[in-house]
Amino acid sequence: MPIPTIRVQRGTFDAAAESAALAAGRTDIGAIVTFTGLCRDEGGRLARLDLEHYPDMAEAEIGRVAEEALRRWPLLGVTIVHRYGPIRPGEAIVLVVTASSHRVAAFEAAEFLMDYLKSNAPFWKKERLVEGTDGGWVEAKREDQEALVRW
Amino acid sequence: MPIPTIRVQRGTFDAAAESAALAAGRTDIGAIVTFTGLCRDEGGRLARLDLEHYPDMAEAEIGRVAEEALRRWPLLGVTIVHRYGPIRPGEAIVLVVTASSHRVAAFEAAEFLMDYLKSNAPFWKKERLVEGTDGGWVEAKREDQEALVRW
Amino acid sequence: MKAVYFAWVRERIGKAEEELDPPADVATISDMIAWLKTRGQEYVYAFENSRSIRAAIDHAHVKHDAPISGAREIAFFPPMTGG
Amino acid sequence: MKAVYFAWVRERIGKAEEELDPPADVATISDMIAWLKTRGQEYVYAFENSRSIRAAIDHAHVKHDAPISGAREIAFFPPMTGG
Repeated sequence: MPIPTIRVQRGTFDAAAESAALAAGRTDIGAIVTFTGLCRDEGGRLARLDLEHYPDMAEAEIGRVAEEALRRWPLLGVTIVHRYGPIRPGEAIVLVVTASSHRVAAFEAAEFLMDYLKSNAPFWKKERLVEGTDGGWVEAKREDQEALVRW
Repeated sequence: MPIPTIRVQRGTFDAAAESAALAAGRTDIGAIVTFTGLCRDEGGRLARLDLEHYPDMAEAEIGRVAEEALRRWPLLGVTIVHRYGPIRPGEAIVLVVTASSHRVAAFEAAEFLMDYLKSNAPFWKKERLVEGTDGGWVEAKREDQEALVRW
Repeated sequence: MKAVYFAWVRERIGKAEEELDPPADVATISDMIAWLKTRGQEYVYAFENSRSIRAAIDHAHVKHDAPISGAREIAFFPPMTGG
Repeated sequence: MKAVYFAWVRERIGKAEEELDPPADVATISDMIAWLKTRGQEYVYAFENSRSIRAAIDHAHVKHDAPISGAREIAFFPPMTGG
């Protein structure tokens, strides 16, 4: 089973470099799915998100979710990068890359990982509005919780 | 509705540049899904794939599939690149990029596009084996046909 | 009208395209396949399992019962394996 | 043991972490929340809707009926909104 690459970091990441690293020198991969989650400006309302996280738990929990994906699908590689700290509209927050010999496994595993990260990775988003005020904590969505039932 | 970017080309493509172009300067995109389909060496057996295509139809048909995805999901962008000609193991064959404000639409549309391209885009793969012989035409898989029923 | 062939249909027929002038009673893709099979062993071979043959008229997929009247280009090919 | 708080749980309690020594009859996460609420209005406020509070023991998610015996670090936080 491949060893997942997991990083929790403040700075930006290079989605292309991460996905290239997963495939470099290999000729057994048939499908790579890359998911990038970005900060939206919510119609111009949002100046930035401040992502709080639980440092000691974040990598461990993402690792558990990745291991579960590796158990369920025949993956040839998994990379997950999650940022914390201030993130501005247009910037990436999270990256999930899955590689497999066939497309169905790569797609399903990427969706599974995102669904689980949404509800299990210890990160919390606070909105900072363009008028300089605190927009409050983003509330967890019921639909994100419900998305887990399909797995 | 965004105008899909569609290209049918002989040369390689830069998945990262395509996905960056889709998101450049935007702050309304929340999710980008990138699917790259690659040529496998089939356990060392395959020297290359030769992709034959129907030039006059390929872009038109891919365009129809993209328009259908744009009708079904609230996408903010779609890019599809499909190569033809000789393709060696490790090289990319096809790229699908979908952007949306939310992840479910981006994931579903990318899967829909790949399922439909597999069965509708006029491309045919011939295997060339490492021992220098013709490995014959790749047969369409029943599971690829069956994948369409979910849409 | 022009007929174009791809992949093993092209290989079996031995040509990539040709100009054809089918008789007036050739009304559908099915009729066209039946008529082509009267033109020689290479066509019989190419269309031996005609249910697996896909067709397009003027660059759009059609079923075998599609009328060919007015078609400028009819394509015959095996199930696609792109993506 | 160490207690750590995140997001609005942290804001309401007014601190990110503290050392705690709960009495022996505090056996589960639920007990721990009930005991914390006796420590002041800030805890009552943080845990006012205790069903929505998530907990972790030593960096792994647990339910409210999980025993806390042997725990080195207990975390309390709202439903996560990462990804």
